[in-house]
Amino acid sequence: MSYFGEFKDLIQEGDLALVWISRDNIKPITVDSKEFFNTRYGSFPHRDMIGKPYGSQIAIRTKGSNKFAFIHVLQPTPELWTLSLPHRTQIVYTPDSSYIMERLNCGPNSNVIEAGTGSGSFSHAFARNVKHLYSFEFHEARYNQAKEEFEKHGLINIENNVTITHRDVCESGFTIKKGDVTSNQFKDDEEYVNLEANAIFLDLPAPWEALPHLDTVISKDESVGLCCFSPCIEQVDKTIEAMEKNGWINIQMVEIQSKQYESRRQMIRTLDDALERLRDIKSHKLEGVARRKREFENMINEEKKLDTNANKIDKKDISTQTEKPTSKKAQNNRPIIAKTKFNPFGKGSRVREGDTNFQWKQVSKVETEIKSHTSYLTFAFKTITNTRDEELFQKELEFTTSKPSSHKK
Amino acid sequence: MSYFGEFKDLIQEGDLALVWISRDNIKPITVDSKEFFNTRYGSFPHRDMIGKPYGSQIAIRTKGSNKFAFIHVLQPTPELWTLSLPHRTQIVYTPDSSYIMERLNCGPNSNVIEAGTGSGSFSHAFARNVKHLYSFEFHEARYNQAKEEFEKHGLINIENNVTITHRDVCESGFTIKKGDVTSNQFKDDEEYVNLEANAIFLDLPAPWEALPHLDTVISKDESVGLCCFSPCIEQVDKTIEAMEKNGWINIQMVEIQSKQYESRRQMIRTLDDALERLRDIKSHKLEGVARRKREFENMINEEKKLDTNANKIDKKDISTQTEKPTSKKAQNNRPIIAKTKFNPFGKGSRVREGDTNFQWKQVSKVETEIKSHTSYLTFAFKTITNTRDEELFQKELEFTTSKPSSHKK
Amino acid sequence: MDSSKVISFNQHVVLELPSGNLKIAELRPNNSISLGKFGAFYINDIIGYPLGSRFEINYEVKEGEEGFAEDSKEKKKPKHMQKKIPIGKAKLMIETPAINETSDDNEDRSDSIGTIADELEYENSLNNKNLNIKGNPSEIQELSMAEIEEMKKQYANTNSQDIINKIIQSHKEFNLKTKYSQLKYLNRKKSKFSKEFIVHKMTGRLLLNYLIDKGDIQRIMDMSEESIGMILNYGNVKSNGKYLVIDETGGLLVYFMMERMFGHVTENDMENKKFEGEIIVIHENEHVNLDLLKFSNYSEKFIKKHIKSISILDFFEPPTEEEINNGFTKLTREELSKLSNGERNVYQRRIKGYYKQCQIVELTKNDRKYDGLIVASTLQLTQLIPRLGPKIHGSRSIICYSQFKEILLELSHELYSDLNYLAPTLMETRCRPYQSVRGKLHPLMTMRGGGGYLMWSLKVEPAPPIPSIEIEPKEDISETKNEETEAETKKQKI
Amino acid sequence: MDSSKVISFNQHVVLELPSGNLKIAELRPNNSISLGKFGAFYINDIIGYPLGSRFEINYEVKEGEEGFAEDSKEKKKPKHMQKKIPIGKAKLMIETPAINETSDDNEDRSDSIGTIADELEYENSLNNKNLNIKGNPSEIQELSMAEIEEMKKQYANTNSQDIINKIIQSHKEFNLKTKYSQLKYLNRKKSKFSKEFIVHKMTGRLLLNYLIDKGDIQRIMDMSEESIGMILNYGNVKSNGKYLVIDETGGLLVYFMMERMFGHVTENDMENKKFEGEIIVIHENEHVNLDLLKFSNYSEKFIKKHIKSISILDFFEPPTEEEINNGFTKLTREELSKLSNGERNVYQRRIKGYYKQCQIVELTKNDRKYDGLIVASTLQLTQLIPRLGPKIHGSRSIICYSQFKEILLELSHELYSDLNYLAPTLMETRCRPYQSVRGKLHPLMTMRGGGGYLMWSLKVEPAPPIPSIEIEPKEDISETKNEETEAETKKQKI
Repeated sequence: MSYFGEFKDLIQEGDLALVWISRDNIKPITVDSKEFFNTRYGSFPHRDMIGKPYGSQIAIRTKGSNKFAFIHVLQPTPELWTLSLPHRTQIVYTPDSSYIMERLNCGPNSNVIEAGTGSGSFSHAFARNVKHLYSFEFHEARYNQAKEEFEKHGLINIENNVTITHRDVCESGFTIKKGDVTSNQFKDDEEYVNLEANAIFLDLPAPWEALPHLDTVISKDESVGLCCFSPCIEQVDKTIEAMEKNGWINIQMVEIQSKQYESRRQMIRTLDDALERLRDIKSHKLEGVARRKREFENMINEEKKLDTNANKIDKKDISTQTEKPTSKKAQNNRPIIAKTKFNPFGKGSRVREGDTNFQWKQVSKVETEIKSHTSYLTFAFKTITNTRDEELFQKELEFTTSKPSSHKK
Repeated sequence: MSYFGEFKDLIQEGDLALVWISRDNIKPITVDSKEFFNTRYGSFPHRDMIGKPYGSQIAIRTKGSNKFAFIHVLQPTPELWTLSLPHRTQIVYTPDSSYIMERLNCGPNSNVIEAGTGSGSFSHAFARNVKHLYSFEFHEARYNQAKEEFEKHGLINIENNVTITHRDVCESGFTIKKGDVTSNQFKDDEEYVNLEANAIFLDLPAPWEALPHLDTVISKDESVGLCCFSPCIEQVDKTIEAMEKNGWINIQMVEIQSKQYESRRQMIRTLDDALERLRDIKSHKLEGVARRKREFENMINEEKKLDTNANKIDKKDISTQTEKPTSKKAQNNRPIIAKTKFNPFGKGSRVREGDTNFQWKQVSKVETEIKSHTSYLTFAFKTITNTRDEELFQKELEFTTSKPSSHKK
Repeated sequence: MDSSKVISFNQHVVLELPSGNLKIAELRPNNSISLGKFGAFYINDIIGYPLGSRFEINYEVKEGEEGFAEDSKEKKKPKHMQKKIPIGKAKLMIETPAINETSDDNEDRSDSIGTIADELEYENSLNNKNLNIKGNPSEIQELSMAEIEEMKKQYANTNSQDIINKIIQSHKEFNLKTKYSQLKYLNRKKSKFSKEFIVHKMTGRLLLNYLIDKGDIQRIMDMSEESIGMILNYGNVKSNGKYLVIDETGGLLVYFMMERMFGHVTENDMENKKFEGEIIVIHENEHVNLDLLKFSNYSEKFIKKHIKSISILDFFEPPTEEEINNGFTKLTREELSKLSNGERNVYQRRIKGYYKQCQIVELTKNDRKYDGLIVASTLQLTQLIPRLGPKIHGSRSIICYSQFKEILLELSHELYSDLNYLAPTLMETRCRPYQSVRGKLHPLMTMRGGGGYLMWSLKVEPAPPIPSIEIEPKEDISETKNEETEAETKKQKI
Repeated sequence: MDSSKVISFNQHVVLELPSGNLKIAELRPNNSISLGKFGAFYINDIIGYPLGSRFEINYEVKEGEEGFAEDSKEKKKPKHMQKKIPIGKAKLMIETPAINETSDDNEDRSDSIGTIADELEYENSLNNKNLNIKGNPSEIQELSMAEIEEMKKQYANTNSQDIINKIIQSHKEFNLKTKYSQLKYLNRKKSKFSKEFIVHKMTGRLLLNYLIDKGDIQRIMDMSEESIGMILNYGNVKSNGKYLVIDETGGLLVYFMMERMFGHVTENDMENKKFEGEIIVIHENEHVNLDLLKFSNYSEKFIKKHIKSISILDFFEPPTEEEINNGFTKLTREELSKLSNGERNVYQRRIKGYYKQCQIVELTKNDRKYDGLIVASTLQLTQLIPRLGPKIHGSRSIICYSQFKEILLELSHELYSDLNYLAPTLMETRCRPYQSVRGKLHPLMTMRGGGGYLMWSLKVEPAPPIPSIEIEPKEDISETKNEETEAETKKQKI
């Protein structure tokens, strides 16, 4: 079984494994007891992994300090593999690929055509579940890269349910013949491969050019599903046109819109606490204001003592009797207001989300940048045969009615 | 001021009001002390409303019973008006209309063209906020209906910032002349209306036919915004083509996707409770099983007593000594199992969401049917003038530099 | 015949009616199926054609050959009151791709583009400008409802195109509609009078759509096909896995898993192919509810072999082998032969129980770990998942479905603070279907709002406690989740 | 000059740089503005043209006429190290609609449609088939980064088209790209070397985009334009309203409201037009934070007249008139004249405080009710809103914004059980922009995820308690919210 096919328990020498450093940083390794996995925090010796169960966290002391760094060693799956690919690659992401696989009813009965191979991310998902995958790639460098990868991952050589072919399917169709640039191993008497495809995925700039070639390679006696993956709406239009022209029916275009959410917390800040905080500040301030006011009025009063008109102000003095002015030039002597004490929300300090000194409410936040569009998916179906074998039907009828009951129940 | 324009405090005779029966059932009434508002629960006399503040809940005893029915009397707003319209009408819903108004920077400086008027829902929102709205409707029946409604709502006659014209703008453009079928009141010396539009909203099947007519009616000396509202992507394509041809720039198409959520509760059902419930059921069952087992084994034993081979079974009897078999034919006498007592989730009874005998978690649920598409909004901008008045510029420069500082700081 | 490809006897199929509604039927030989107002047909007529074929019911049968079928809707009425549906001959239709069916009815405003409808030869208008908007539809449609009903009654002997032509003739304003409106109108009418139907292969997708049609969406936890697709892929469901599953959808989820793991399994396959995979279904009631599997084409034997069920109580508190052996005595052949029939039945029940108990012991053995945990349950997940987690092997997927995001948010917070779970991720996926008609492309105006949410995480094995030296992991190594960085990790980068 | 239409002196405008970035500038007469690497220009050159005009900086100036502008980015460096930006002449460009700017760079796979690009005359390929995929871009681009940097240094005296031509010549595989790829590539390069800029009118939309560009999205609570649009419409914001507002976005929300209520207000308008509307801003700190209004073109006087602020403490616990009068003594003109400058300043501060206190009393009077409650606050809303509610007049809108749905969910549950609030509604709106290029139409591949959520409700006045007879409202009259139907109403149909 391939490294993707088998459920392995323990990490073993020679395994293809994925090292999880962080969500955005997942790296494939081939386990080799003499090797090290290097990160900027230090080197993780492969021998620390060998013999441990998959999923194990591995710790090392970080370089030049007594701190620790951790990685997880995972067994590859098509989805993890997709996550590990650099983002600039052309990737069919899991929300799209999983929907396409479901809608084309992919399973052990499926013979799938995929064109083009691209980054190979979708190929891995197909390979996991279908009887056979025929992948076509028109770009030579990408073909070689993907073929090498499929071999390394055991899809071609071990699992043996993937065939990759270098081909411009728009020009040359899907038939794989002896002599083609393909991973297929022809037997001596075999001239071409009988694809019998019943599920087709076209990720091509001009799928309408490839459509007419399909009839010769699809399964004749069943309903065959087709999905074209196109970023622009004009491509969809041309695709639908070609589908109709080539006898495909039940055409429907859909978009998959998926989102991821971050689990976050927002501090619970009650109005009551906010009010109490302001009261606290106010009372500190009032002290200062009262002091300034006394100073000011004393100053006025002093001048008024030279005046006759003192009555009017006297009544205001009632509340300001207790303290003495500290200075005549009050405006230059603003009293320092004591730091307030009631600080329910930790203002002024950096509070970490989830700090247990505060109360929090669980909230979800959509990822900062969402993949708002991948491509339009245009589905269609076709059945080539439209007759029945009357002889077979009669035989079946006799057989079925002769049995007391069917195999079910 | 119109019934939409003024903030009214009290419900008064003659007012246009909206009666809220339920979210899907909002009805306009003209308050008339002799009238009644009839529902299937009974009649609400208008005189019960008059003099009460807007927003008041009105109660009546329901027909033929001692129960009560309630309505709320609301002052109309464009948004409530939109909610009150029957769904089959062509409505520009608030998520779209509010975005368009924002993006076209609608406010007291805006002169707006709207074609077509349709249900008039968007017209009300425009009328609330802009200097003047020029609405065009090509369908005569709709024109008359809308004009009547605008008059009734005080938009044409009281607020006087709405003009509606019966017109196929694709054919005849936007200039409103004396003699046209329009709500505009021409002054004696006035031959045509100077629209000076700086914001345009086209909700037409073929906006590209109307576009060439815009240049003559839009404001010349400022940037003018345009939004075309089209359900199909092919219309967008044609619209962009026409915009480019007619010198509109900064073209961008967007979609507004909005959702409403229901506030719901899901019962908190812990694993521990579920386990306890099964234990409870099991213990009741075990009683029964033990009984049946005793019966069965007693039966066997009775037969075995006649046999010699009794040893093997004796050891099993330890746990079944206490009770006596009640019948020989055990299989026909299955004991009735007592109803279990521990029922933490209220199984078997209909539990109402939020029932305080249970614990609940607040959850949100998107509305059952969402408006997944309204229309595509294609925005573009245009400035006709591209010179400056050098004389005015010099005057302005002198004036500005002669002042010690501008009006702003 | 290959029952995975052609319509075969004793198979469950999904019938798509002209109305778009779905019906599940079992194809018993020599029987007939009634489609209610759309007619009835003999099953034998459709056997042997490829699954996915479209048929029309043809009533031009020779005299004396007519049959009648019972209408399931009429079953509640007394026998003599039941309306019998005449049975016609189902004839294969060769598909001519016409206007697509995934359109909705809500956009007259776009009526004047009209790039299709070449097939229409009725007079039409460039737009709907002169259509009476205020009028009641019945005023425009000159045929009264009663007349149409009358036509419907007679329709068994009428060609549906005739009815439609009649209706068009009597529609006062038909010629005022645009071509596109006309086409739509015709499609709408056609769906009422047509006698066409499609025989689809039973698939999870169609079973789901059937349940949605029936309004059973709450029963299946509001799950959408796209969410299920994500469950299958993120759950790494494949033919050789052993999965621990909680399925409160009555078997829908398990059925989807079976399709992915086993495909279509014929009797022949069961003898000749090796099937390894297993689904262990944990349930919170006494008995498992996988009712929907009754619609599947898997044999009881196959289901029994690959789907095992166990209650949460048995799962968490399994009996010991000793208890089981103590609780049951195997009788010898000799003893057995002495039992009466009744006694033998009792014994049979008990022996079945005994094997079930043995299976429980087997499934819950301490060293038995599963290749994935797939949960669609309304039990509180924050308690449930950490208790099931230890049964999952390292590096395997945990995927939970919930109708509500808030439930999974709570769970992801819980798992985030547990070193046994890596990177809990909250996801949502929605499929947005388009009116896929050339010249009139746009998303459907309305669609179902739900579909649920997913939480995906990987089971991992934390590194053993680190010897007694100072531990102070750098903050920027994410996902390290040590106590020291707890506050940091609470701000989850997902 | 009408400053609402043409670029005017002493106005705040938003400059759009070739990179697409935004910059806010005040247009002081006879000054210059530096756009960093894109050059610098004299303000006087752009005055008088319509707002929204595009200019190019032209460096073909006569000798001796060059000036230099300071680059704000260089300010931190010591004076003699600062790179000065030469000032060119800003020349109006007549727009020729070229390729649209709202494209993204992520879809080579669609390269062979190519219905545009007639203007391109470079050799091109039908698809990108032979493009080196593995290679580092720098291998393909023969000009080294150093060379390009060198060119950039000289660019002030180089025509940007020249640079671009040079780059194309040195791009090994340029001819292998499709026309569309070429066009994209050129646009990308152009944005680096172009000296064009657009002078936009200051609007809320652009202020918002400016803040998003700057990465200040958290400061404005992750608000999107579409959410603000909903706030304004559902909040029924219009020129004659008096609104109670909490705005934790530093004034962004208030600025949007002012635009909607008052539009562009010139000095002239202030004298001749009647402005009624008022925004009363409640804040939880000592001082209100409406910093962003500094970018607005409203005068301080106008702002002071129409925007009033009050702390939550003063709002909920206002001083009495008596307290205020007791706390302050108005001096007579005679007394005033005797004060020293310092003393007069102190007195001025105190008199300002006094008026502020009077305003508080005015704003919090018991019978004063507001025309709407508009809240964008991170205070716990379940406590806040019911306490503010009594200040809102019946039938007026309450609209709350939150970055998180869970916060509003809690609030809507709270309001649902309170008879003073009608139909709390939880809403979300998202604008999805498209690459709006003919032949290449599709939604942008990525977009900002946030934008927030809204809760809308109407303030109502419950009917007075009903006389002592049996009350038993029918369950199916929704929204009645009587104690008897509490359990029913908890299942909220929203």
